[in-house]
Amino acid sequence: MQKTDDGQHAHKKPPVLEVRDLVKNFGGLRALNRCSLKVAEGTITGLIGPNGAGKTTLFNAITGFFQPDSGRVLTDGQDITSLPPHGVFNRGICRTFQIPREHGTMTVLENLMLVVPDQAGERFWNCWFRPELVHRQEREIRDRAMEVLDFVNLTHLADELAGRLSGGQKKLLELARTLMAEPRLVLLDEPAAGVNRTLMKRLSENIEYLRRERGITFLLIEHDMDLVMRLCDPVIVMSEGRRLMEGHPEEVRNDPHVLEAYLGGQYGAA
Amino acid sequence: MALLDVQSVTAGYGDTEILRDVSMQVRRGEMVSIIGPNGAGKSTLMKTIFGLLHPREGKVFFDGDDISGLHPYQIVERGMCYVPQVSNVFTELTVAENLEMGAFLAKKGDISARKERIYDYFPRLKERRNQRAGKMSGGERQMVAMGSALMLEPKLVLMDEPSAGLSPKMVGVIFEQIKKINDSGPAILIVEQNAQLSLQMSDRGYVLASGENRFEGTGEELLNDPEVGRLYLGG
Amino acid sequence: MSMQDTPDDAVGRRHDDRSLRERIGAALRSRVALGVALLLTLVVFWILGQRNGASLSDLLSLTVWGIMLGGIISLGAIGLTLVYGVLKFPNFAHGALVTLGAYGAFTIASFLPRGPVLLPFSFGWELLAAMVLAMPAVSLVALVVDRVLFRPLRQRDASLVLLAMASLAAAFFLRSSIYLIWGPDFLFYYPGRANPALHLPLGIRIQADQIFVFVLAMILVALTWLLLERTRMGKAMRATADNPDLAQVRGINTERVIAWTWVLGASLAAAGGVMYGLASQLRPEMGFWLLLPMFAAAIMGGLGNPVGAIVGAVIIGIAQQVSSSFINPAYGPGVAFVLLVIVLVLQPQGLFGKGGD
Amino acid sequence: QEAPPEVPIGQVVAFTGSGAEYGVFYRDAAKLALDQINVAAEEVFGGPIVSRLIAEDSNTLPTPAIEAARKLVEADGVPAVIAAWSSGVTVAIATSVTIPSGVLQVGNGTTSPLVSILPEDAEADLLFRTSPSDALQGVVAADLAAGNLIDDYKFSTAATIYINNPYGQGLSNAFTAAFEKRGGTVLAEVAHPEEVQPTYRSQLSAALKDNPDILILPTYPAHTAAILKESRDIFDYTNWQFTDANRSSEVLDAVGGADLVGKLGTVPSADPESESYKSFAEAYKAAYGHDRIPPFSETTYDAGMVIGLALAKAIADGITDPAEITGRELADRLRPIANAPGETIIGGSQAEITKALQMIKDGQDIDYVGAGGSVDFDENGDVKTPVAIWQFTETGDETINIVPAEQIASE
Amino acid sequence: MEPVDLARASFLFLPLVLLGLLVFPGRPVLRLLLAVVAAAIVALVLPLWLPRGILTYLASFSTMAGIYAILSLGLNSQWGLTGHVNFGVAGFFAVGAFTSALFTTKMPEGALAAYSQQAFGLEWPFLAGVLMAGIIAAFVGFLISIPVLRLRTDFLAIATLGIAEVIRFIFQNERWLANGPQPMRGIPRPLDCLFADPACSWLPARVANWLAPLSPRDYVFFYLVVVALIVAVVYLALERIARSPWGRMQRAVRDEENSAAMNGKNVTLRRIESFVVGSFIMGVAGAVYAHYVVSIDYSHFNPLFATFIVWVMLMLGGSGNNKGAILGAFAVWAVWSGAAFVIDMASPALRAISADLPSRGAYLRWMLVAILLGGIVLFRPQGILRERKKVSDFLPKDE
Ligand SMILES: Nc1ncnc2c1ncn2[C@@H]1O[C@H](COP(=O)(O)OP(=O)(O)OP(=O)(O)O)[C@@H](O)[C@H]1O
Ligand SMILES: Nc1ncnc2c1ncn2[C@@H]1O[C@H](COP(=O)(O)OP(=O)(O)OP(=O)(O)O)[C@@H](O)[C@H]1O
Ligand SMILES: [Mg+2]
Ligand SMILES: [Mg+2]
Repeated sequence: MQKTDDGQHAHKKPPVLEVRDLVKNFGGLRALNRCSLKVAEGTITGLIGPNGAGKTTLFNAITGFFQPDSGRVLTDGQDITSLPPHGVFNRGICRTFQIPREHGTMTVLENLMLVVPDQAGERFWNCWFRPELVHRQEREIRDRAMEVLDFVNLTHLADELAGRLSGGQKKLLELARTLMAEPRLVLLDEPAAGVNRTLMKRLSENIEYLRRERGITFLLIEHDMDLVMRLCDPVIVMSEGRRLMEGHPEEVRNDPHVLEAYLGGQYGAA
Repeated sequence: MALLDVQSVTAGYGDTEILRDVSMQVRRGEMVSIIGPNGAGKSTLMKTIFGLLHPREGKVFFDGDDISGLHPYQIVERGMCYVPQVSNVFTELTVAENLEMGAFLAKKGDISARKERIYDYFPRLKERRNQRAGKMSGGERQMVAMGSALMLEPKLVLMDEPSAGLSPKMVGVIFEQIKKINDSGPAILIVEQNAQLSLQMSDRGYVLASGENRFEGTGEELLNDPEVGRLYLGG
Repeated sequence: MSMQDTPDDAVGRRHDDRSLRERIGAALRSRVALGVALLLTLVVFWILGQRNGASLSDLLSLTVWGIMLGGIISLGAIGLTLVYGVLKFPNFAHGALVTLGAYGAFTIASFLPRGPVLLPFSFGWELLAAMVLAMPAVSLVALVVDRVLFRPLRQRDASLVLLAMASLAAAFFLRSSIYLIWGPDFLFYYPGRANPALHLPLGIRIQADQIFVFVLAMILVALTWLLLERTRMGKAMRATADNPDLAQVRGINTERVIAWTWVLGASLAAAGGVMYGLASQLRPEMGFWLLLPMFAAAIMGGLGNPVGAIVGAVIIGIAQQVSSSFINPAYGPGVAFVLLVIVLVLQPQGLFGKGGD
Repeated sequence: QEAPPEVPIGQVVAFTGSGAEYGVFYRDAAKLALDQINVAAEEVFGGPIVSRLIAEDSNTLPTPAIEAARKLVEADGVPAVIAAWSSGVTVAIATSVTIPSGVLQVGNGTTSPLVSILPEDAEADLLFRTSPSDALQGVVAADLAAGNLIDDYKFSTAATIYINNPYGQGLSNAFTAAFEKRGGTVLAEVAHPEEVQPTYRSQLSAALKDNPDILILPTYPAHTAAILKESRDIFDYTNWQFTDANRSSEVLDAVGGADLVGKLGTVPSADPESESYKSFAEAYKAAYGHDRIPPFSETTYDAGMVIGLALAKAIADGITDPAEITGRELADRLRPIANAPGETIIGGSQAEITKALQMIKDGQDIDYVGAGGSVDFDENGDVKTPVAIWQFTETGDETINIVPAEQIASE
Repeated sequence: MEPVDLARASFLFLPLVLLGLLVFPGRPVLRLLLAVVAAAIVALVLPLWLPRGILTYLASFSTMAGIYAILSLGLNSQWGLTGHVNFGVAGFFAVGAFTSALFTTKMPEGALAAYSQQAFGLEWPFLAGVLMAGIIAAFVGFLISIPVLRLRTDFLAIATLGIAEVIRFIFQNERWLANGPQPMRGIPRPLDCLFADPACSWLPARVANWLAPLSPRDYVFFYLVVVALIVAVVYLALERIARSPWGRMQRAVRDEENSAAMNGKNVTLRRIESFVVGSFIMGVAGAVYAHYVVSIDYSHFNPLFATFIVWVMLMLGGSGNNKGAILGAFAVWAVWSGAAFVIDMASPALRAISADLPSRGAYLRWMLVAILLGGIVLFRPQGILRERKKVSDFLPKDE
């Protein structure tokens, strides 16, 4: 796959996401150690690194899940460090969880319909006094949800309780939910872990399509190197709570540090 | 005679039937892979073997005995261990305690020696041995789960997607360990989405789809079967 | 492409730009801070009491009595916290078990020969013997209730509220059984027997019985703690508490563990009931009324933690007693509750609970 | 002779909850009265006139008590209920059930002064009680403590620990007002909850802080017993003065005689030495085998008895249809049978009751004197009774002085 | 048919129509028709068929059950929708009751003032009192929710239980506020002049004549109408929002808070919102109760009869289901009240077992309640009516 190097471009406009010197300590453990990185608009940026490198923690800090001990998170140049999770979401940033967190007693369809922001019916008086508006929106939202379900191959499970999905299906649901939100930036935490490779291949094509056609930016944590190589550019490598390096997939793959810390023997040989 | 013999098992949750007439075997010392798309019923099969679900029809034999009605703790006593796909660590216990729980049935003496062995496999765990497992990263948890299952020296280990969430390097390490374990005696039944790798190492494999047994063969055969490749291996 | 960041600690510190509020919030959430805050509350209580004309020795006495009251609450609370910790639902029937223990020992003691008074206490050997015998009796009741009511629910993965409702049913059932068997009257173990207070330095007066209750509570806490930390059964209990499914997978017979948990919890409840009855009197609803402070203690201390239970109970006891020096004593239980909510807001897992930072 | 009409009588009583220890006693007391009425009626009218006593549980709480009263009044169709010992429950039943439904209610342990002037009852005149208002006892207790009644018994400072319900608070307040009027000082009035507590030390500590000369205890026996023990054992304080509810052999048993003998208390009406009380006690113990008689059992008996007598009078007046025996009819006959003029009927014994019924049938006036006092209803439906001074003895308690109703200052 | 019975029947009509609407299936118009006809028939037959006392009892029973239904609807909007385990129902119930009492009673004066104290007495009309009760209870709910809703569910249960006790302590101990431990009395019954003699002056003669045969004893028939209307309004309002985007959001927060937050829902606000809505409804229930029993005090708000019983009602009826909440209220109250009759009737049999068993009927009643509750939990854990499984009421059915 051919990628355009728009590094120049990124300097003019503030990056979609910028993380500056983020620090997060857990007791004595420094999970993020002045981590800084930028994600340019319209890219699918890969984030890789050994287990426990702090990737998920970084996501948590970006999305307001944890308050970082210090450092800043900016989107389009605006500070969102101390926003609560829903505030971050409202800035167009959406994420998935590494360990799926579905709404178990709601159906798959409801899980998706829920996500759409600013529904009139979310204010209960509208349900009493403006039912027509709510009716109209609900229909639109449902139709969208069905499209998204089709996209991730879960249509047949639309009315199943989300808690009853298999491990991999839950991961797909996580992905599907981000697509309901029409976000600018999607943070995906290991979307492929536990997902069948054939399906994942199709999904990655769709992600690429979303980037191209809708201009959604992706930041993607993944351990499946085939996927990363195929999909991501640039790739950021994290280790011990900080950014180790960043570059095109090929560069990263051949970097001796990365080989040593992350890829291990099998890719080293390749 | 096979160590584990699943004989046309039908099982499911509540009213829904997930597995239909599934049969499979694991022989002593063998490594067997199960692959298949999401929701195929792989985890359900593992749970059924391990007594967390009881088969509605069919039987499961282990080491010659019918174990279909037994409770998991009774099955553990017979020498089978299981690494579940999800919630596979005690989140409130420390890493070290998690490992000790793995050896709950073991005799007192050699626990610390076994723990050291696990620490050798996964040095990261030694560093974090006093951290609560719930606070570990996704991959680290996976190591804890594997580690605790290996604390007993079982005859058969069931592993549900052990490599999910692990870095490529760790995947390598884990599979190496699995191979090593397998070589040292125990049979292994493994469910993997990283099918390429696990089939390469396995003696035999099964393909499960929609709760039914679709293909069966040696690892080699399955890897080279074009249909299997297209449908399930992402080829 | 950029290379590794250059470490620069000075910059790092400058970038610690959390707002003051964030930092205060974080500081408040630490356990040490919470301990200090609780101590400060006590000091404030003392100051308020003194403003209201209580003398120093009054306040000291109130504090000591608070600790003793904590002893009574904690005996019930240890059992509660264990059952709560492992089975993960608020067991409203625990109060009934406490009552049952008290009444059971009463009946058992009436069959035993009455020995001499164990001075300086007000009771004789027969009460201790009756207490020890009441423990298995109450355990048996708890086991039956579990078998009939809770076990089927557990196997169905029932929700917390359903289990709580079931325990309410058990509480009503046991309570009406107690009414039926022993009648509605209040009873004393040793009617007419005095237990004059010991005069300790600083003008503190305290009954030997009270000290016995507190010491017994400490001993039982220590034993329970040892059991949880040091024995296989304790380990199995903690594992079951954490994740029952996984515990099974690891070869633990969770039903047996749960049965032992009931035995332990019910025995402690029985002991608590006897001591409560000794300190006060026997009433069919005595345990029901102690339920709230017991819950408050168990939760404040952190579920499943016996040491937490006794600390929580003592805090609640002190809060109830000392606060009476400056507000209407009727609000005592209320003060304890406000304290509980404050503790939980700052430290959602309780003082010694797991899962916090 | 045609059999007389039979009506059911209701009772709301605490079998469970914080007043549970009394329920059975009160039910039995009411039953004794109505059984005696029936025995007499067999003889006089040729058949029983009370079909049965329906006693419902109040749980010592108003919500279920109201429901119970509704059942009695609507479903069972009783014209009169005996209800309901504690004042809060009594008022709740009166305002929401009996008064709107035109049913007679006789309180058997209701002592709150509020009941006297309850505006809902001002016109209806359906709420009576056989237990006197606390206002009276409070005054006598204050007189006693202030040294106006007994030689060498005079205190200038006092404190109270009362049960935090209408009874306790009403009595404590009445005492305080009267005691201060007599020159004394009340150093503290401390409330304790209705539920029995593991310890009352904080209450005691607050009450005894300024070293009162005497501690007044308007509370129930279970609490009293626990408070006394702690007061003695921890505070070395035994200057207690009691009220009606404390007069219980259980208190004596629990605390032991050594510190109690000679301690004084007040109690409205019930003079255990009176003939009526004695014969009531004898009949009561014989009929139900109770070994003790808790406070207000005798007033419960009286409540049942005045209802029964009023019922007899209604029948004697010629009402033959049970449906016509309404609360109104009974209420209007309460004063005639209970108040002067008329021949005094000493309650308690079967013979007297039979005599009473005979006289009623013959159209003669009677004046019932109950086990708990003279039972003369005033315009509010209250009884004004003498207040007795009693003291604990080695084996129980005895009355040592009686303050006649006329001598009690009303304030 | 006598005029009394006819007049009583006229009051039964409306509650019966509402009941019919609740239970009959089918399209709205048909349902209304069916309900009206059925109600008319039943309203006419009941007075003929049942003795007057029994009918009055049933009316008063239904009134109380209706009040409980409001409570359990309020609880359902907290637990059924959002998963708040509020064990402090009694507290909000009390706040509502005392608020309405204070706003609608007359300040005691004269001799009464010595026995009856209260902070104020504004003599507002009934509906204003009810509204204030809701508002103040909602406000109290709001204040409490800020610290308390951050707790995990079971801790929330205990904390709210404690807070309800504190509220009860306040009403018990603060004499100036609402007469402390003494009953606060004189809470006006709305339109009770309807049944007085002479009836309200503003009443048209026809209506007055119609009501003339009724006595104050029949007031409960009118109050039943009031309660039925309030239940209906609350039910409709809640039903409208249960399967709406709002309800969906609330359930999402109940299920998995973190993920709801990541999906842009302001979790804290949402949780507070439903807690406040529930508190409002409980406050309204309190007001309705206060005007029904006329005098109240702290002891009316004991957890047993104002919290636990409501939970039992909701669990039995089916949590998450508003119809179930109402049904549960009636069923449990029927069991509690009916147990008294059962024990009454069974007493000969009991006597046969043991001579003094009938005299312990009260304890057996509790045992019966315990067995029933245990039975529900074991054999009917979802309640009589299950939670409705429907994505949204705002989507057409056929698609
Ligand atoms: N809540 C927590 N408390 C304490 N330590 C934590 C907590 N969360 C994470 N950690 C630690 O911080 C480190 C980084 O964790 P993180 O989850 O960010 O890793 P990761 O890069 O996502 O790894 P993986 O690829 O395995 O998911 C790990 O060592 C983990 O043990
Ligand atoms: N507890 C449950 N209750 C009801 N249905 C369930 C439950 N768990 C799983 N299922 C259903 O059973 C089917 C098989 O699930 P299973 O977990 O066995 O799949 P799997 O093959 O392991 O998939 P994956 O690769 O995604 O883990 C799925 O369709 C799922 O929806
Ligand atoms: Mg991670
Ligand atoms: Mg699986």
